[in-house]
Amino acid sequence: MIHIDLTDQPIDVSAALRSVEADGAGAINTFIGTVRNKSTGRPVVRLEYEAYDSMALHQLRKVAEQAAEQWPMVEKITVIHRKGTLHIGDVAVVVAVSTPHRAESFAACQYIIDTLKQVVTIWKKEFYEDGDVWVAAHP
Amino acid sequence: MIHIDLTDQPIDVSAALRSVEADGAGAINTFIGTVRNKSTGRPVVRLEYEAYDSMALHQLRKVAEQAAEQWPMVEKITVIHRKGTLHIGDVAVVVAVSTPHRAESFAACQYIIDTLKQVVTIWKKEFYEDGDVWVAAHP
Amino acid sequence: MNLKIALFGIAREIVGQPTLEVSAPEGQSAQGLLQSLHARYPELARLSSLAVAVNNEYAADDTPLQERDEIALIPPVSGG
Amino acid sequence: MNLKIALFGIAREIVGQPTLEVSAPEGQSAQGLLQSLHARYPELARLSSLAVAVNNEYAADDTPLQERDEIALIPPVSGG
Repeated sequence: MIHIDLTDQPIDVSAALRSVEADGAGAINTFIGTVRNKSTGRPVVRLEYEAYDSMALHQLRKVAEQAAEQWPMVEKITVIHRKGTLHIGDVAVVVAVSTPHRAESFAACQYIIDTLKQVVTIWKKEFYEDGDVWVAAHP
Repeated sequence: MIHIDLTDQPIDVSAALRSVEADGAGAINTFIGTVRNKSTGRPVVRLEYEAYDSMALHQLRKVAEQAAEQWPMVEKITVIHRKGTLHIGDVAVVVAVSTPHRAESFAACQYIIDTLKQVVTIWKKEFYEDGDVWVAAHP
Repeated sequence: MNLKIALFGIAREIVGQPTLEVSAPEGQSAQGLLQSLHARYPELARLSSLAVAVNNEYAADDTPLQERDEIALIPPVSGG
Repeated sequence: MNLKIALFGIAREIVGQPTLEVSAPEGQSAQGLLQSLHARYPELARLSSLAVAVNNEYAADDTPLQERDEIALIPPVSGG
């Protein structure tokens, strides 16, 4: 069972965790990505996430489906990504995976966040005291 | 910063997550172990966890310290283990690790739960409709 | 044919608008579209990568584009 | 010397009580203690493993035990 969301509202991490609970699932692995106070040593003031919504949702679902296929014991997957303006400490992304045994929950969760970062059409702009940068845009 | 607890009260997962937040930590990996509805195919009615408290707390701290040493970028670690009577769906253990980058949060969290299961002096008795078993006691 | 292209992130900023209409020869490939856009907006060529998406999927270089396709330029993603 | 041994889980059930006092020769090793307990409680020998803990640390086979030590029998752990 896969739940995907892309939202401009604060992410409710507890609700995300509850959404993957299952009586047959003894293991839940969760990855939470938050806004750090610096990037490559430079103090970050805020971030803006822009999304190509329809493609991002489609690709997020594909990534979750690939994980469910690769680790067939997966019970439930929830992936929620934030967009809009974020500040230090705000939650940008939550991935939660429940499985009967723990190794698969770690592997599937890590696959999802690693692949998400490669393919999902979301762009992050970092704002510093003295400028801004689209992350990863240039070599 | 390491926080360890062994408790006979329900584990507050949200509080555990908040306890590892840090402005420099962009990544939080969390493992939650819950009581499954079956073990080796047999329906489980409830569990009882017994602990050798002083040694369990000492060993939990050692495991967390080993993780912090092996992954020096770790910001905060929280490990909470439940004891007493648990029912299906109850949270038995939470491990939460925050790091600046995500790979270390996965590796350290997995190290902690894997090692915890090998060395921490906590014993689980599973109760079925028709009997009970100390898990892993016999070959 | 006329292609309508959605732009995001730094590609949107380089072009200066969120969508772009271009006329292209019938059967224009994704790669061909990129080449014509690179010529028009040289800064696009300086990005780490620039992909073409067709109907919410990444397109191969030789994917032929059609007027009814939902086409987008995908600069290096940085979600998570 | 007299050793007081704390028992947990299935070891506690096999022995039938949560602590056990045994008299042992001075300098008795952890391994020596286990052997004498195996002789007295044969069911302990059927466990997947049985370790001795001294002052909250796992003891090596040749660790000498002392009267003031906090000693415990550790059957296979199953936390998590």
